[in-house]
Amino acid sequence: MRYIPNSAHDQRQMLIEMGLQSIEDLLEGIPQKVRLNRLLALPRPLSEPELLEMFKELEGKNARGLLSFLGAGVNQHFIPSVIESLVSRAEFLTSYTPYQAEISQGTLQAIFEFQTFMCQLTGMEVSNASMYDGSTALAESILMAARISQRNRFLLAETVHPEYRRVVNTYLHHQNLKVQPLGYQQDGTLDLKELDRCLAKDVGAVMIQSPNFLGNLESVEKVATLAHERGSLLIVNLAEALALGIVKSPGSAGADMVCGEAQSLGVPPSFGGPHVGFLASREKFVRNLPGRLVGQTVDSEGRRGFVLTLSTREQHIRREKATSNICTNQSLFALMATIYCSLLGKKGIREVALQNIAKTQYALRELRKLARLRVLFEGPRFNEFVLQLPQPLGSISKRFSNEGVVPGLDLERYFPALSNSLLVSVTETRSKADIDKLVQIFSTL
Amino acid sequence: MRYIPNSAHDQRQMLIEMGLQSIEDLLEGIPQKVRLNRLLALPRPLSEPELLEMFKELEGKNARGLLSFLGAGVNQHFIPSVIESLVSRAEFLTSYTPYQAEISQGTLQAIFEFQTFMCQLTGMEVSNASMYDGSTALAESILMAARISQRNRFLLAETVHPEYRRVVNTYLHHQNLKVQPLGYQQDGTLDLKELDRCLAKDVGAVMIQSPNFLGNLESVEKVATLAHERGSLLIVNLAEALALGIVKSPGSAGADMVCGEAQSLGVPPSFGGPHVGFLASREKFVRNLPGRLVGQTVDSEGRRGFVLTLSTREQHIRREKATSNICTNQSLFALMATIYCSLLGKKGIREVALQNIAKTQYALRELRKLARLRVLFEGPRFNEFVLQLPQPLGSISKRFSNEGVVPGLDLERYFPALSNSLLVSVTETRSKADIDKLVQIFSTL
Amino acid sequence: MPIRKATPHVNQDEPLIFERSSSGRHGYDLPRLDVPAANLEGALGSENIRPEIDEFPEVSEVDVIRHFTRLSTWNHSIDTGMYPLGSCTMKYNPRINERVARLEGIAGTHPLMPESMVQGNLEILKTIGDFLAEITGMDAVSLQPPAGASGELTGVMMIRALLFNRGNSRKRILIPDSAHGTNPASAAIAGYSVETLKSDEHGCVSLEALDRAMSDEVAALMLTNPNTLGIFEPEIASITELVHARGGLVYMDGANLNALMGLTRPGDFGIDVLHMNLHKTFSTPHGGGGPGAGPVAVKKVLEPFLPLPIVEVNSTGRYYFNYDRPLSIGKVKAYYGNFGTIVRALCYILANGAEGLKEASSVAILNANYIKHKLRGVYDLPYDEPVLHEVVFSNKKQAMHHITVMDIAKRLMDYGFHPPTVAFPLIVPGALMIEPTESESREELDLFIDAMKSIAEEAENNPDLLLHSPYTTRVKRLDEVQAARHPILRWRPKSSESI
Amino acid sequence: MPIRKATPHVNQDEPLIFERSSSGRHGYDLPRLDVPAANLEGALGSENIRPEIDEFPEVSEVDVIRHFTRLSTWNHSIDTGMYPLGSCTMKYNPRINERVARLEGIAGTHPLMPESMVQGNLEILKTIGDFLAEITGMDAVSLQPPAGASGELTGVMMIRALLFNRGNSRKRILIPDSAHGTNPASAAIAGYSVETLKSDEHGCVSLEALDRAMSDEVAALMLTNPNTLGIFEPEIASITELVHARGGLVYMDGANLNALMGLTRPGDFGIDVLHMNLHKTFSTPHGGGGPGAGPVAVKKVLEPFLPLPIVEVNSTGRYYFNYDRPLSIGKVKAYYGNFGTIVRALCYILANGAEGLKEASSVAILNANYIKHKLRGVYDLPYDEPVLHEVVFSNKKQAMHHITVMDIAKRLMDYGFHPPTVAFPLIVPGALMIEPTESESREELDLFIDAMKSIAEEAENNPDLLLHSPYTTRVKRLDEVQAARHPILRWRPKSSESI
Ligand SMILES: Cc1ncc(COP(=O)(O)O)c(C=O)c1O
Ligand SMILES: Cc1ncc(COP(=O)(O)O)c(C=O)c1O
Repeated sequence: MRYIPNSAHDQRQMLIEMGLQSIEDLLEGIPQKVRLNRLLALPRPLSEPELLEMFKELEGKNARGLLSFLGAGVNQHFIPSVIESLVSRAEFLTSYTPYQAEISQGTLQAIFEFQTFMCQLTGMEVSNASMYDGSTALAESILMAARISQRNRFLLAETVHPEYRRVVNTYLHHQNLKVQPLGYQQDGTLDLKELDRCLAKDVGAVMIQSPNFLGNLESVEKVATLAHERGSLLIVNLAEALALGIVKSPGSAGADMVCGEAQSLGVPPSFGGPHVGFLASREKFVRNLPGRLVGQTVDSEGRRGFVLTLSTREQHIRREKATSNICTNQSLFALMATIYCSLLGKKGIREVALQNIAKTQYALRELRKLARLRVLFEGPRFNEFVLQLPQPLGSISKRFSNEGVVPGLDLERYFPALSNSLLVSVTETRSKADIDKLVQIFSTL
Repeated sequence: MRYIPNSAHDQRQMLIEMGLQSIEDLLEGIPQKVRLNRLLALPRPLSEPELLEMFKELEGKNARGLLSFLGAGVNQHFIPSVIESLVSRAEFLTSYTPYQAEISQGTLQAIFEFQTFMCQLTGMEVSNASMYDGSTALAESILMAARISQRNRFLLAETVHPEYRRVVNTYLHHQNLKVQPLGYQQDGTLDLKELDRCLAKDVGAVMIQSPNFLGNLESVEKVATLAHERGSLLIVNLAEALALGIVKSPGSAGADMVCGEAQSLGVPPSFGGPHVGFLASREKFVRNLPGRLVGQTVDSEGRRGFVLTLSTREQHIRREKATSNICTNQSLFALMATIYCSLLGKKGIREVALQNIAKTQYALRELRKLARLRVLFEGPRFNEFVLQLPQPLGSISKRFSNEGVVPGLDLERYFPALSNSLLVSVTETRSKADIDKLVQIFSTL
Repeated sequence: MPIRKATPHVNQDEPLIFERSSSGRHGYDLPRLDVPAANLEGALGSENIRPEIDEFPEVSEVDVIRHFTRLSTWNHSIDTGMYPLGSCTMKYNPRINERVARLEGIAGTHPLMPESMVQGNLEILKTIGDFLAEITGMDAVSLQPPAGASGELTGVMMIRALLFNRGNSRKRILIPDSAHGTNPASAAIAGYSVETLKSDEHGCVSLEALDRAMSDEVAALMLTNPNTLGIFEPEIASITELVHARGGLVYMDGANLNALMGLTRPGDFGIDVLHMNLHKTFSTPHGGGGPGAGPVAVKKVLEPFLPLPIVEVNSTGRYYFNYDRPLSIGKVKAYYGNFGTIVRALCYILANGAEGLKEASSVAILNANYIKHKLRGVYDLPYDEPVLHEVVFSNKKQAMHHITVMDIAKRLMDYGFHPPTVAFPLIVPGALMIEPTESESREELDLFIDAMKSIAEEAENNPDLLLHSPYTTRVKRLDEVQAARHPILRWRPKSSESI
Repeated sequence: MPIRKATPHVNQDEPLIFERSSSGRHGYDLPRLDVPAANLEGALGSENIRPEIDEFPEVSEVDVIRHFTRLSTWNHSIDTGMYPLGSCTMKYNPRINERVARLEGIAGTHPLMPESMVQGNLEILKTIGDFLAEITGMDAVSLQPPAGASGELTGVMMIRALLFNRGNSRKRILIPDSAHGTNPASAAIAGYSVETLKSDEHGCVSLEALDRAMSDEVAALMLTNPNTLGIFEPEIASITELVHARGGLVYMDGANLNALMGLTRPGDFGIDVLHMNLHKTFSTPHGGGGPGAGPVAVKKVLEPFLPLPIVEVNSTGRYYFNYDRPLSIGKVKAYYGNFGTIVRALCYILANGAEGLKEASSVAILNANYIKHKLRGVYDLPYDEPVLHEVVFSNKKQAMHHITVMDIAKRLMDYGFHPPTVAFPLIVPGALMIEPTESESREELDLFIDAMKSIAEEAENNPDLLLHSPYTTRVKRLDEVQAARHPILRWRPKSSESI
């Protein structure tokens, strides 16, 4: 096999030095009766050209060249070329978790920078080195809140990404922690009255997403005030981290923990993963944070360096008492987000956010001109909105797919009450012509 | 501009330190009357997404997904993925010519390896660090032969790649060196009788290509014997270096210099360049070699290292007396060939050559079954052949392009005598199905 | 012995990206806005608008390229040299994997596209699922867990769901003391209490201890096979039989699957559920700590509980997601898993075929045993049993000279090697856990062996040398205690230095 | 001053790829042969078959990745740090250039495809040709020359062809003594004898000397502007006028075009023909010594002599190659030039636009003058004239302590910098030719200036230190004399060590 340096010849030489006949002699530890006495039933080994051909064929079975307005937590943004080029550096790509700091300073410093960026964006004081994705970051933040609050009821807004809510339910189901959903009011944001009603003394935390799944900004400050009045924590999740380029940081609005998905910051959709979750909090909660943390220190000559730190929180030391089971996380993709933030910088992160708003507002303006469509949930928003159609979406999907357009997400899948409704995302990657095309198709339905 | 670190702010600071008002103050050296007092007439600056879109549009104006049997010196071979990945390493990609050896050992050692590979393939004793391409390598080899032989007539087989011959003519025209063409005999190889006739005492060298442009192997040994009898040098050129995986090396067949194009060794077609020329010779001619040479040496502690050497041959020292004017060459692409040879290795280089032969022989066998086609120039060959059709190619080209097939090169362009003839290349990248498709189209013409 | 593998070389310093910032620099341009600029207050509401993020850096594209390129050169990596971290399977990451995973029509797909538009992706998921089932001898697979620990959690949750579904609610999970920390942590998150099973004198599960512990309160045994000492559990068949006989299930941590491919299958020795680490056994790159992928494979009995959705194919060859699975534990991650990683792993399996995978495991075993053979006597072998793909030594001999495993690890850096895993498994005091994988050549192994021997000599003759190592790295030994005592976890502008 | 820019770090050793070979290893597989294996003797003739190439290495894919990755880490590069080689314009190579040049439908095209199938490529060629004409103020462009020297040769051949066509056959070319070596070498290959023009005391072309030399035997003046001292020829207008008045042409070596973009145009100051180095001014990567691209731009009078073919567009917007140009000098390279390099350069021009190119030249000039300002007095300035994008110091002050430019260059490596060009231009004894380009930040320039100052101090106070530098590179100072005396130009197997 071309990936294995030691040829049959090398192997023989090694065996001779070991006084053995064959590799079989080394397998005596595996009891005969559980040995596999046939070859695995797999296709014959493929050469590189065959592999390439096969995957191009698979690629060909996906639709190509679409104009898509899908967002819903996997957001289409420009990805600068330098990211791909830098994360392909073997020293980043093919290294392990930086356990041995002196020969892993590259990864360590980059994670320290990631932690800093996440703090800056969220308005938090500490951030970990990444979580699997926005959904598990949310679930872990609740487990963290449970540890901090020692309470076992949690209020979860229904306007949080439905995939995230499902993951939360899975995690909490087995922990004897109760998750109670909170509905939304007519403007598509959390029903504050319901929140008020439900916020009893046993509520460990309130979880909202802003911008929420329907595209609307939540009233974070109001929710924070209410939650804090009852001794509950506020967790704000983001499925569209780029909003933080222009939207007030959850930290400054009173959140105690901020978690979410940073895919928007330079990571391709990749059919839903790998992406990169983050979890940030107030400093006082740091010993309850799950996941890896990189800290600054000095070497024996006083030079600055970075190491993995506070690892007594982690499973390899605390085992079942750890703050989480997470070990391998999403380091390389955290690096992508770090490069993205570095490159866009102070002006760029704001400008790209502003362009999202401008494109979305333009689309809204044009779509509102079409009498048969209704924009649901008017209110402050970033780059997504819900469009209600007079007819079932099934009846028009053909028309769109003929034009190579995916107009948005059919919300019925997640919100049965919202029938005939599309969640439409209009990011900076959509040109005026793209938007006009969408509007034009709608206008002829 | 995003490629320029110093912002307006930085520039101001620097100017202040220099006691200046503006950059204008530094332009006083350019006389006012030759200053450009308008902006250049160029399109407005484009962002990265716009650039990508524009080049994808340009790409879209080229035909895609073709099944092509074009070779003719730009050969379609499999290119292992590791090549792209390794030559994208910034340390190879963005370094200059290795003038400062101590911080350029990577490039230097790689070139030393390239030189070695070229010697091994060609059967020569020394090779330079690369030439622009196969055509200029041939032209330079003749200038080299002129220096060595001090003669001024050169015999150039007509079966040498016509683009190369044109380049040779351009170079030699201005040097008062005469190039005399030698025709080919019925089997598509050099007319040995004509060679015999023309090989006078003033002939500095005979130049042949093998495999030649028509796909045939030349009788290198016979030509060598004849040339050497008359005190002339033999230069063998290759436009298909992969043939050397199986074909007797020109060195062992008596060539004095071997030059050519190594594009086949891991370099994409790229519309004709960049590719990578090479020029190798007997050791005794080394001081007449053009181009860079890397040599082995030791450092002050006795460790092995590599440096540019014998540079008194070169223009930066010898100026108009240099062996060549070449300075920047094709280093990165020589590296690609080096990686290719390393990866394919002893077995692989032979196997890929054998597959070329097998595919070509299969195609020939199938095509010969079609009564209306004629294979011209039967004889030993590697992966190309000439096919004669009963009708003009213009009349059938539509049929092929409708099927997305480029059946080969219309030879009339280069050999007016060979009308209705196609030069067909069948490499290891063509599957049986590809070949069958070609045959099938021919069969229905 | 002289150091024959590495020589120090000049290397660029580099501050934090924030420290590189200079007013007015920028690194990226957007296309001109082709629609009217929005009325920001109208769109967002003035109370929702934040000011510019002052601490964000201002740098050019050049600065960014230089910054991260320089940082990268401070890392050891598989592509630069052997990385024998035990339990981590640091094998070669083939470049073709990277290439196919980046094909635009694959990497660019949105997870919520209509199924008809992503048939290629669904076929990828189905195909690798089937392959992994065959390799492990299991019946069904979920590709959703994004890493090994997530796979563990998923598997244990499924066990719990099955047992609940059967009406019993066992409360404990047995885990050998040699297990990886994620095992107990995952069990705990899944709502179980953990009972530690002491390994026997051979480092393996003791059937007797298991017999004693295996009450009807025990939901499952969670073991690693080969275990973290590299030893294949000799009694595995009896172990799984016993657990099953008492109404429990057996979870296998498949982190060490690189020892088994084509040689034996967990499904054939009684395992009910296991996870794999595609970022170990199946060659996807570690990326400095992820992403990974931790698919879970199960026997029929657990299939109804697999996470949502699973991919199926209908009689017309059409692939679809099946969400109609009422017993499913739900979702453990949004969408379908770390798809990009899964694509790479599929490419690896296809490149290898049955022959290649078997060769990989065989040579991994050979390489580990070669090291064991050569270092026997030089380092202490706390459990001198037949091992497969990794071997655990200890610093017992060196400890007499007050040399810790950390000292040995740091000194190895000077010799050009990444150190082995140290201080794990916990049952070995001063563990040096060495997993060379099949990706190392004889020459690299010999250099490693020489380095280890040389360090053993140094420990005896010049222990001080080790205490202050490494000497050739750009930072010297880093102070981990200070980092934990006074945590500095983010950069702050000079004016506001605190945490 | 302490070294603030670089710290040594452990780095992997690596033998030659041939020394890594081990029997039976392989690094690549081909698809299974799907046609019958050929009868080799029948196809080739037995006399044409060679045996296996015994000395070719046998290595695995892993070996190859490790080998070249390790080698790469031994190089300094633009992406790791400042590379102030004078005359080389080592500017940042944008990543987007690499990406577009690799688009499969561009990189995969064959040069002999029917024109109708490569309209995109032809449009690329036409577009950049037009842009380069505008930037230089010339009338027509050939993109064929693959490097600067080839561009020179092409240009001089065209001059010769024009003059022959006019019936006169002037025999000489005038070249200032400050010119790059390729200038005389190219002129010689084009069949001219070279007459060296001595620079005046300001380092520039002396109008008087030119007047004396400019006979009717002189075909052309070949000058570099700004010249290799970084000085814009103050009398350029009079120079070109004088040459023209005497029936000669003026060739400009455009290697230093990075000083001029958007500020002044060769076509506007009387140049008849010039080449550009796309691998300098237009940001295409040097690749350790190429590939480059050396397009030639000409005034109308020379247009008929441009190499074959040129790209034109007809009234329907269709692009085509025009080969019907009887006065053309022919071809200087197969096909159309280094197309991949040309694509990158086009991407660079489009990214910059007029504003960006002007800013690039302006900041390149600022950066060079900043260095000049800061090092004035520290190093000798042999020609203290206004300079544009580069500045030439000499070691005159340091030579008093027996310090050569080579010693200064080598010592700079310890400070983390690639040295400037040394010993060129020849008119400056002990030249240190510094071209920072616009890609360097103020911080990097300051570090460089500090390093240069520090070395000047060392030269005075501790000259021995410099003589044995560098100290921090993986090999110490290499013996160039031995390399040339006993040339070893290729690897040989142990048994047959000779050349
Ligand atoms: C034995 C063992 N189990 C589980 C894990 C956890 O896997 P992951 O890091 O992918 O979550 C690891 C990896 O570190 C391991 O070595
Ligand atoms: C002034 C000058 N002219 C000509 C050249 C030759 O260019 P190239 O190396 O591209 O052939 C160079 C580059 O080294 C140069 O600096």
